[in-house]
Amino acid sequence: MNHAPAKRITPEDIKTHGLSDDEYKKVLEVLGGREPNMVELGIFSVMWSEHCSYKSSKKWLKTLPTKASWVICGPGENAGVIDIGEGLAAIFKMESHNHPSFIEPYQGAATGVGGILRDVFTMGARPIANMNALRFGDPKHPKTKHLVAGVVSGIGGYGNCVGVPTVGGEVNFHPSYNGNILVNAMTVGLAQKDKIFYSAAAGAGNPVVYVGSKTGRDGIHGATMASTEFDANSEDKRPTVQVGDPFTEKLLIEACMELMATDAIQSIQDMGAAGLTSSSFEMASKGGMGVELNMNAVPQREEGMTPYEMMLSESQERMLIILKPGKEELARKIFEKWELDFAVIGHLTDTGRMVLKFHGETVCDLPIDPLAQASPEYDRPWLASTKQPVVAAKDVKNVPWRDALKTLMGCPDVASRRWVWEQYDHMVMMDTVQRPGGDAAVVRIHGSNRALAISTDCTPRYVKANPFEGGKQAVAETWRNITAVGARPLAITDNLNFGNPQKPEIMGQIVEAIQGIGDACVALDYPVISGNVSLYNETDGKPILPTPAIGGVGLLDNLDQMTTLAFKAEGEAILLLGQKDDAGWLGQSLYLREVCFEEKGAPPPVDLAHERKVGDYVRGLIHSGKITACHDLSDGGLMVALTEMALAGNLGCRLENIAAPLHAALFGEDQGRYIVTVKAADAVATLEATKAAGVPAKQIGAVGGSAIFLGGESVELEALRKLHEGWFPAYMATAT
Amino acid sequence: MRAAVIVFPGSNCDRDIAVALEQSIGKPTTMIWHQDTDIPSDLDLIVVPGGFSYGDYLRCGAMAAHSPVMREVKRRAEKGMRVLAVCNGFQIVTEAGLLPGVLMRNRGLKYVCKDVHLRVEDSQSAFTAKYKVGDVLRIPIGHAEGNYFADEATLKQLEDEGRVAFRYCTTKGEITDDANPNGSQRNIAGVLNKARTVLGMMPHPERLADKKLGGTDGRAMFEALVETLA
Amino acid sequence: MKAKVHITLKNGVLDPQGKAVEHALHGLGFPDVGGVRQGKYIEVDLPKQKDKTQAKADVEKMCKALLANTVIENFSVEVVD
Amino acid sequence: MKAKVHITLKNGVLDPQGKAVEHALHGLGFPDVGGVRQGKYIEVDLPKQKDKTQAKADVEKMCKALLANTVIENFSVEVVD
Ligand SMILES: Nc1ncnc2c1ncn2[C@@H]1O[C@H](COP(=O)(O)OP(=O)(O)O)[C@@H](O)[C@H]1O
Ligand SMILES: [Mg+2]
Repeated sequence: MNHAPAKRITPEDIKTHGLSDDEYKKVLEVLGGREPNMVELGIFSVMWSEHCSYKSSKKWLKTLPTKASWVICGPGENAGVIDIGEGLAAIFKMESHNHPSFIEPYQGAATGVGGILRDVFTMGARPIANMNALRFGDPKHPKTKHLVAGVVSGIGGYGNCVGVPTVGGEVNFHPSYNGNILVNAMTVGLAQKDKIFYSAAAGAGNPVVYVGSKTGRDGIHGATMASTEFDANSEDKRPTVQVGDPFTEKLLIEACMELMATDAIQSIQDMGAAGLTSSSFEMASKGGMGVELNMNAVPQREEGMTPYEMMLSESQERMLIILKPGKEELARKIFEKWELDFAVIGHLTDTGRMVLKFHGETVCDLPIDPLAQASPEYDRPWLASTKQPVVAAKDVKNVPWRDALKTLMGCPDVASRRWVWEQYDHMVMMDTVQRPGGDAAVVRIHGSNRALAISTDCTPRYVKANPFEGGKQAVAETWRNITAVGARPLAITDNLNFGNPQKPEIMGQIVEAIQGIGDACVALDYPVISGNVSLYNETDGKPILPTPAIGGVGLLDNLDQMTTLAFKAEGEAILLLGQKDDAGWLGQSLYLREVCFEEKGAPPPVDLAHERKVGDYVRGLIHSGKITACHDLSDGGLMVALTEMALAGNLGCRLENIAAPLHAALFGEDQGRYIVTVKAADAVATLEATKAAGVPAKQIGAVGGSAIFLGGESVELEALRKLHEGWFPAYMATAT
Repeated sequence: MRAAVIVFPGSNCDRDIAVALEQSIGKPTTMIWHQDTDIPSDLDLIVVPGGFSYGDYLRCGAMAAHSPVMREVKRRAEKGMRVLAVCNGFQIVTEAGLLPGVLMRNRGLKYVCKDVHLRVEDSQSAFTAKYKVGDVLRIPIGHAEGNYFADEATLKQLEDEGRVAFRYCTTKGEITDDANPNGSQRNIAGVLNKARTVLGMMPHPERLADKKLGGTDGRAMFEALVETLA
Repeated sequence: MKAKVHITLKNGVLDPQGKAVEHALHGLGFPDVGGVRQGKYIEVDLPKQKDKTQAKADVEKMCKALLANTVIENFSVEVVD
Repeated sequence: MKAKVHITLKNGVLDPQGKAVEHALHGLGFPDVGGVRQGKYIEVDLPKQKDKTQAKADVEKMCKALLANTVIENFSVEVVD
């Protein structure tokens, strides 16, 4: 073969491929001193990018708890898998598409949804629910509206067409995302427990099959783009954005499901970021195999494509499959029925090398294991974060509660997200038992009386103020949301969005947040089964708020034991459970930010033992059938939660027995708390039993009327509804 | 009653409507892949389901309307077989000329998924026999192109012949502009053909035919079909 | 040979997209825009066709069969080399 | 004055619509169709504008601001009386 590179690699090439000088030295070592050619350099750059290699985060990710008796497959595969009983498994993962969505919001977000769907159905699961966790800049920033409009319609455009309901998510606004929005998409799928497909290739000689869409010049170098900071010139990187084709994705799902029902597949993987390179490389690497591909056989959309372009293309809606011997024709028929491209592009070898041929010539010959082994892993220096002082309630302005409540209900971070979710088909598949707007989304397991509960959460302002507590809080909030509908939280996926890890203070955020997440997972018996890391979320040196988004999944064994947050009936007693003392934590609260215009202080600490005790108790109460409504307390504290319950049930409430000072009691964001309602006649017994179980409880009022009443004052629900429902549509009305 | 659901590439409510039908019929419906043109001869009902046939590219429903299977559906429909066309199905049958009018982009330009209220305007068809004129139903929509448009003459004919099956209305049954989710002319949500054997509607009756999903107003449509066509 | 197809809405047919675009343009500081109509522009490649008249006739057939909805749309076909 | 705007996808950008239409045309008995690209055609009325050059410049601004997505689309503007 001819190893002589057609073109010598220049320092400029090394730089544009995102490799450091040290990394390039390693490249030469792996190659035994030989210089790579451009195809090979491209492959190194992709495989060693932050996106594919996790080189800055790996050391810390390894510390996360990933095991439990119900975990079938933890991190490392395309998605994580848990056992949910009755022979079924739930498969899920969350992934970011931040940079592409900033450059082209519609297509960036759409292809983000497409990518995460493929990660899930490649394992044999039919996707049953999508979620989306979004962070945008200041609503007043000139770009924000355009980005919100584009991202939301892109997520809808893709998910609606594919026919998977988008059942929930979250939206935050903060100036730190002005130049760097976050678009994190999560998919949950269902599979037969004994029919899960993995990606490790096996069997020398087995055919390597390419299915789906043709390869074009889309997104070449997207993976390296996702691993570098933005600067003023980022707009020039535009041509790398891919266009999604949800119609083809829908066909691809159906075709793959049909093939999976046969016994033809040895292993399978989607072509995600860095397409053909990472899929073929990872499959071979995991199985300890070699692979030889004929680049001429790759279905191509454009003329004159080079192997370099084909290997680095990020064209969407493509999968790589290793078939069992002799199954080519069976598989070909299925893909042709669905009018998708199908091509045998190579075979597995036992050489342990990745060999690419083009017009009969070898254009790449890399040793797979050494390349993977030498993949950089950094122990980047990090700085412990500075602890913020605790903010005393007496030092915070005590604004009349009615004014504060009105401000909060209509503020960008609390206002109803109806404008968003109405653009998503959240009902297709006819199993959405709890639609968006509640605590966790509840999606029935088709044909049964069981359901999955799903929630995504993160409070970035807490994480910024204290990454460790913030990491714990993000996990705890999903756990609480899942608990609040009556489900048993089982496992999480995470999407760690941070700035530049080469800055020690950012690396410190990463390290501490991961420690917090890990501690919470251990305490709540709630392992991490999949995840994704997105670093370098900075613009002109300014980082985003650290945003480790968590997606949690739980199980409702009996849908008849589910509850919702809406107030149900006049006269029912309102109980506050889990309030440890009467302090009322205002540091980093929305009250402080939205009403007093201050972002400061330590965030509310999460007492994990307390969290667990209260949550387990509340879940038991829900299952006992005594609870008529349940809602966890989060952003905006007690008063915002009560208002949400009132608006959902279109019933007001009369409050009493609220501690002083009022602003701290009503708007403090202490963790580990729930509001429940019970029939008036059950109130005393429930309170006593709760206290006897060691869970703090008190009655704070009763459901009734058409307003929120407190201390001789009241606010009409209709006024609150206008504020809550009004902000988003009014804001977006002037969007272009 | 024997029912079948057509499946186009990109259909995605095919299973949903089959589930709703089976609840009422008590036996499985046949799924017909768009390329299988020999439709069983003893069918009483064909459903053209919702979704994004052919990706909704070009115009919603256009490519499906011109597929071979639709020629057969049209032939059967002309002979009186019932056709229920929901959402994308409605777009397909209008493109195919089985029903008049077109479904244009929503006036708000956005996809809208939510419950809406429908006033029943007809109870004289196999689809609507279990409703009373004036009933207000809560049924979900999920579409970006549901804005019903027809020329004045067509609208007049539809009205004169009582072929408007449903109109978008308020919870109290008033036909107002605010209750119109997509800009449809005269708040039209569903129309019948002259023989009242083909119903096209944008809202999804199958999506609220199960108590667990929060409502059952759609169920009477499937029950009416079973009773009428039994 | 290549055909350029323009598909436009017939007069009198409501154009919600055009309306919305017009509105948005006003909001973006173009108050003088008097009206916007949105149509489609489709290019059809006919690599094997050598005869212009035939090409035009074929593409007109495609328009009637699929590309345009003649209930609400007009089409025009222009063939170029 | 009236502007005719053509908006087309940049070269190399995937055109799923065009691809699907091409496929459908094959199925409808037009096997010789070699490729289809779908774009937009927009007519903008400028009743008050008297100056052609100014009209063109204005509409080009509108394209950049709203009508076209310059990340993936090209546009061309022609002004007629
Ligand atoms: N991007 C989104 N897509 C769909 N639903 C959303 C989105 N953002 C928020 N929601 C829904 O709005 C409701 C309120 O969200 P949030 O305030 O984040 O809830 P919580 O405080 O309980 O975590 C939830 O039901 C959530 O799923
Ligand atoms: Mg909640």
